[in-house]
Amino acid sequence: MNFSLTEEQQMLADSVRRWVRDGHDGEARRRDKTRRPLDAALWRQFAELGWLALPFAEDDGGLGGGPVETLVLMEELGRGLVVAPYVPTVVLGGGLLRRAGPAWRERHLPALIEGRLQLALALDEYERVFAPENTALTATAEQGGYRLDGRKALVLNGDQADALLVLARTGGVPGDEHGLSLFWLTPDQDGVSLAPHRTVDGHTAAKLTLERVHLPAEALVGEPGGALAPLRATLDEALLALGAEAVGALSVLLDDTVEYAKTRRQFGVPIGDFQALQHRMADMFMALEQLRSLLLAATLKVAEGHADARRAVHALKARLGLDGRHLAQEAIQLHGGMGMTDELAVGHYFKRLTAINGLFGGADAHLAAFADA
Amino acid sequence: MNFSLTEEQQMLADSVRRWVRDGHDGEARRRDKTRRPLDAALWRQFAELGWLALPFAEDDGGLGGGPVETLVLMEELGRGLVVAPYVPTVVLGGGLLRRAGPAWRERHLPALIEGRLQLALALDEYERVFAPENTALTATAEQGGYRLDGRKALVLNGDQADALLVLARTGGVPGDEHGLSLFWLTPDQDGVSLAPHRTVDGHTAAKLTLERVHLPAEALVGEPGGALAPLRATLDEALLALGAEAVGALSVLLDDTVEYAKTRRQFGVPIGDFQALQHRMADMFMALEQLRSLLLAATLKVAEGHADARRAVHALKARLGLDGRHLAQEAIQLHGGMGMTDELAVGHYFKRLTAINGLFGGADAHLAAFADA
Amino acid sequence: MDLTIPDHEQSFREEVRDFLARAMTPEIREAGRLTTSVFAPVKQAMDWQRILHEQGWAAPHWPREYGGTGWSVGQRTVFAEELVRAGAPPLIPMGLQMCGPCLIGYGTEEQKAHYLPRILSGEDIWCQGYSEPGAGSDLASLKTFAESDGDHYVINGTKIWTTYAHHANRMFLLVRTRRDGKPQAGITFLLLDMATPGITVEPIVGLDEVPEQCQVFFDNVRVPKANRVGEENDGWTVAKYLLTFERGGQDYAPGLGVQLEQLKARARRQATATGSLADDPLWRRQVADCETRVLALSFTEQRIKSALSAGKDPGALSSMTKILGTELQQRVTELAVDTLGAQALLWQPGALVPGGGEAPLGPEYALTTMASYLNARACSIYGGSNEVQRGIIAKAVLGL
Amino acid sequence: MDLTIPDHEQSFREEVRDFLARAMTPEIREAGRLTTSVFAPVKQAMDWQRILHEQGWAAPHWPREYGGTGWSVGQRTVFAEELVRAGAPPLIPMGLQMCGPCLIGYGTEEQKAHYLPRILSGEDIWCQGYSEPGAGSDLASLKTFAESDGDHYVINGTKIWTTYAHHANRMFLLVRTRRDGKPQAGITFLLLDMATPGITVEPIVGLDEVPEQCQVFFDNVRVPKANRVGEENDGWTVAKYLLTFERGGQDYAPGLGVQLEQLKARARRQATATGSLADDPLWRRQVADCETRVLALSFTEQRIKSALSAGKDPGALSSMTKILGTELQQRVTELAVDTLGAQALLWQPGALVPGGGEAPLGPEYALTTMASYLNARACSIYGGSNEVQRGIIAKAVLGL
Repeated sequence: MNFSLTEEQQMLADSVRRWVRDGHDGEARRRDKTRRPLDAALWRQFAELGWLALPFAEDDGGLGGGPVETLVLMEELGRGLVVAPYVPTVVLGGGLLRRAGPAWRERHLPALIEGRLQLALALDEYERVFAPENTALTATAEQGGYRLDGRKALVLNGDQADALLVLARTGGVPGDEHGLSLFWLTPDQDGVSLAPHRTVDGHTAAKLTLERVHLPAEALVGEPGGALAPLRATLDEALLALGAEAVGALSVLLDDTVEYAKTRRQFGVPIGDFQALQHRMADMFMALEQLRSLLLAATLKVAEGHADARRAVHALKARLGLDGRHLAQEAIQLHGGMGMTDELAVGHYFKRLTAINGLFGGADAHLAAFADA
Repeated sequence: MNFSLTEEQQMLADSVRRWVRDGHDGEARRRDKTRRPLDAALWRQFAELGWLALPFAEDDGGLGGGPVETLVLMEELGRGLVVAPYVPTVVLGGGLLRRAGPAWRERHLPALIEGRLQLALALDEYERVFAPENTALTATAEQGGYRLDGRKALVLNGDQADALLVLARTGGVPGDEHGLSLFWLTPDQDGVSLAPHRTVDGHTAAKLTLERVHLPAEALVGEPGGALAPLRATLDEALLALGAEAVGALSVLLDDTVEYAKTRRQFGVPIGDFQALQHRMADMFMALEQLRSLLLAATLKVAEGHADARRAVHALKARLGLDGRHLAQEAIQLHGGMGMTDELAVGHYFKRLTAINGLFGGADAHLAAFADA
Repeated sequence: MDLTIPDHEQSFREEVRDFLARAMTPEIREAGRLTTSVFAPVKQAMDWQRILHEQGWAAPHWPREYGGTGWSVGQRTVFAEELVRAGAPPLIPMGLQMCGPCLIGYGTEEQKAHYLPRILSGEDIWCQGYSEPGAGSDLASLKTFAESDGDHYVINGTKIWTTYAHHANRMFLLVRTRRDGKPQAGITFLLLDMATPGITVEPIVGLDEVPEQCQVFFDNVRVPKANRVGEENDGWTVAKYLLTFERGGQDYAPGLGVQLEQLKARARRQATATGSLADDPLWRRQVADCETRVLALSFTEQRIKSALSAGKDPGALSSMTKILGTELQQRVTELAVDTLGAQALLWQPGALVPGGGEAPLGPEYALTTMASYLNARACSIYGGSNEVQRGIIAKAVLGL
Repeated sequence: MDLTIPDHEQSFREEVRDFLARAMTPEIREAGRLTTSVFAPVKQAMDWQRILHEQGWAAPHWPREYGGTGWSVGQRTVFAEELVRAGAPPLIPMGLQMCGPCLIGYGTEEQKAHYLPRILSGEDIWCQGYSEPGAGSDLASLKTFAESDGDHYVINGTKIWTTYAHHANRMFLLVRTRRDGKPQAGITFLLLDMATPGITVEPIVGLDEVPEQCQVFFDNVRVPKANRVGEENDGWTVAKYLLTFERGGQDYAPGLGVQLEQLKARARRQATATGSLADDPLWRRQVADCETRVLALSFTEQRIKSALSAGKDPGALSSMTKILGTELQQRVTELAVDTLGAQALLWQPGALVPGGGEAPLGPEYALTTMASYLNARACSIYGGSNEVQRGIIAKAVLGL
């Protein structure tokens, strides 16, 4: 066992950190009240720096990185509170394309890697608890293709995606693991409407409504009825990426809180002198270290294909929802009134963590999945 | 609404408290290393003081008290850590007899009230999760009566009971609410064997083994197959009594801890000066007050027959298992090494609470029942 | 001991219920649904206060001579419960709950005659000038100074976390009038007109992007000495009275109960593969955990009121209900976020403005859920942080 | 980064497993099953140590020249894990884990030559004289005084929480040799023979009714100065080394993992109406909560060892694993009690004595469950209370 970064990985970490520091930290982003959905210049830099190529095979024009490289990138982006659709486009969209066969890869990965293709995955449905197998939206087979009807909620990056991957039922009923298929959809198609909106963390998403959307058979991504396996593998990678981002964000929350406690004075002393707060900050530190351990465990197990890899991913997401959330709440509490303001960074990190915890199943769902795995 | 004791109830409280202080407090009991299963003199006093008559109707020779009177008695006994089989004999045994029809009451209540009859309820079974409807032990109908076979675990007071009430299946399978019947059994009957043992809290119990025990039809207590309703009502009363005892015990744990924190010095000051410990003791105080509120809520609702009474009983038992347990653990922790010794009272209160939490279903089971009620 | 509800309280409950059904306009109801803070949108809250005032019910807890209702403790509880159940927006407390009782207790006859009717009618909107950048939990260390100048004070300094200062036309505040001695000893309680020259109000945007709080700057602000409540340097007495009130004056359990009922209704609409989230044992456990705690708190609040009715002083127990109520409020809003999953992330602050006209892109409750969760993070900080309250319990109750 | 296990560690694991299967006698296995503390029954623990010593495996972490194995960090982890999995009783740590390393680090050649072989072989049984009635968490305030008298010290005072003092023939202890200056500065580290005149040992009965701890009284106990380890007044250096070791020297995760597996097996035997407790979603959630925490701790322990292998000092991180490990241990034993319900209340201390001959009135694990739970309450107190450890993290790691 070995927990050191390779020289290349260390260089990646340093370069992301430098880039963040040079004008892309959350503080800068936070003050940009225009809240543009996508910063085109920023995305161009992502492409130029090679980050969009990171997880793709060299044969596909990528850099051949894996979960560890994504971890390195995402943790630094999390630390910088960088708002960018990396997970929707590269991790989710790219992950599904990677698993969809050579034709899909050849057709779309070059554009994605060059920063010319934005993607979104339409997964969540209104009034349905998150779980891919709980999908109800129907894709009815018809002459030469499929007809899609239904709604999807909170399609991350859906407002600016050039194409959407839509999970739909070509068979079975909600709860069935079979009968799930993925479709490639562009927003300009008849019957597609997208209502863009912000999310609590300053990212953007869309409500997707499909009314009699006719798709050719070629719009089917991967095997008909066989979407679940590649989707789950892709979701594992997304959970790792978000986990790394969360650990980066949590480390800032801890640092900021400790720093604040050293300077903020009440009752004549820095509040960091109060033993009750010291113990709580010690708990925050331990929570962060345990989450970092789970992040490493899950990332390395997925990277190396261990049999219990998914179990470790569930553990990571569950504990983020329990201990990561608590850490973030403590960061607000220990900042007092200042923690409640839009002005300090702490609230913005808090909101990003809240969003991450809300995505792709909560703590109890992942604990249950962990127990079943 | 009114939360004051009546004059009579206040007199009862005062008299129990006086009796406990005059030589029956836990400290005295604790030093009595002989750990006699039943102190006959003590039980005689219970009879003389009228406590054994407390919950029975005046027509049955009782004092006509209800759950509130039992609360008053049990809270003080809990505060004194008095070891006596009040719950098995009076609350459980007496409660089932009260509900079994006039013949059973006439035959046995006088002896019970005079202190000449010890009872035990045989409920728990080995390797079966507690729940009356989960009972497996069979009572097979046969010529003129029933044949009982099976084992019961942790029969409280079973080592010294003159008679046992045994819950058995005359029909249905584990999980069914019907088919449960209660039988009156004396330890001298053929095929009955009792292995006495201590319980962790210094009380006693027995393992009961029934091998081809033939009972006459008259041994059936109440309606055949209809034991569940009276049993549940009786268990509610037992949970209230144990809840009151627990609140009494917890109040001592809090008081002792605060007192200890004021006198024990480390790092040059009383440990009660440490803010982290102050906050934890404040939490202990709040937990105790919330448990007291639930005890009052559940007791009054049961006493007045409110529709949501059982729900409140579940709430009480669940929170005792969560917050009461935590309070008791904190009491040990704040006593440091001394809390771990047989010498201080704190450990003995802790063990009694542990036992109460283990009886008749744990916190999760009661939370689930609360949600279903 | 008994839980009996007197007949007259039962019929009173019917009366209140009928009135609320009649009196709450669609606009008031909408404002109630869209309120995600203890502070409702100001316009609708004041409209609602005027409706209640017409009925004579704006300040049930005030003595009858000043416009109160003369209700019993039990009736006041019924009224508060029914307001919560009907989903009415809460009235803004700074005038009715804070300044009013203070004036009744410590004001001069002139002050009472002038201000109390205007508080009741809603003509005046008050804000509370207590905290300062360097004096939050440690309120006694406040520094805003009022220099005596003839029959005026001249105030310099700043106040922070001044809720609705940008909506208020009046402020009650604590200022320092003496620099030596114990920090508590040199504090004076004043009333001022927000239009007085030298006052600058800067709204503070919160996590929920709402400017609910403000910072207020005082630059040689002249306040007549006639606006002093109580004696000079003795404002701490008035302040403490208010703080206790701020903590313990309200019941948390009724509102929490309503929120949990709403949550269960929502969970029944969240489909799983086999039924709904409301059937999920893990979700049910989380709700039962909250409900059992709310039941305990509810009886604690009853016990405290029972003691109040019997003329006893619950004292530091208000610290306990403040801690328990706010931490449960935080937990319930957290569970509400969990119940909606990713749908809670939808962020449309424009759709939360009553009458704002922006249509929500999902169920209305999906919008309020996150805003309530974010806003509720503050309730363990304000009104004396929960850390300070735990310290009070340790000292005042446990004698540590 | 990778999780690769070197081939030689895999084959080493097989070797250890084979050895344990062969070497553990039925008596040793029974003692392992009946151990409800970090301290195993003394006779069987020493028997087991002798068996391991014959194999040369009694002290894998010692340098080879003193009888260690020369194993890598990875091999030592494998060995510790396999001991836990095989259910071996833990060796008594005071000699092998505490005194031995101290002597290796700070002892004279004579001390090493004399004591180390006797520690290894089990000829000597050691106890640790650190805490005093007035010096628990605040160890530096210890008062037991050693007066210089020629080439001897004369000790007066008392030590408490001295595990197994009633079984030990030797003690290492801290005494005060100077009364002025900083409390840490006047402390000296000594070794003594428990047979020295003037020593009285009084066992302390614990919650589990086992006399595991003792109080030891010193009445003019004469100890040769040759028995001093390190310099006079410089014993704190040695003491701190030991404390760090006591906290961080062990891995908690492997044992916790085994306990959780056993718990799942037991839950499968606890019937519910529809199946077993092991199918119950609420029970499964509790286990998953523990298992995810154990997984995190396990990787934390790996990370620390990885740093150790790379020659880095994990420092205050031993405080973290001590807190997390002991609090998880407490939680797992608590869950074990919950899993058995009322059956866990059966109390038969006699049946917990290896070879005692008293038959348990239920499954053997029902007996050990409660005793383990009670005993585990101590683990957040000893070895520097978890409150002290949190303080260390706040100061040493966070700089507060």
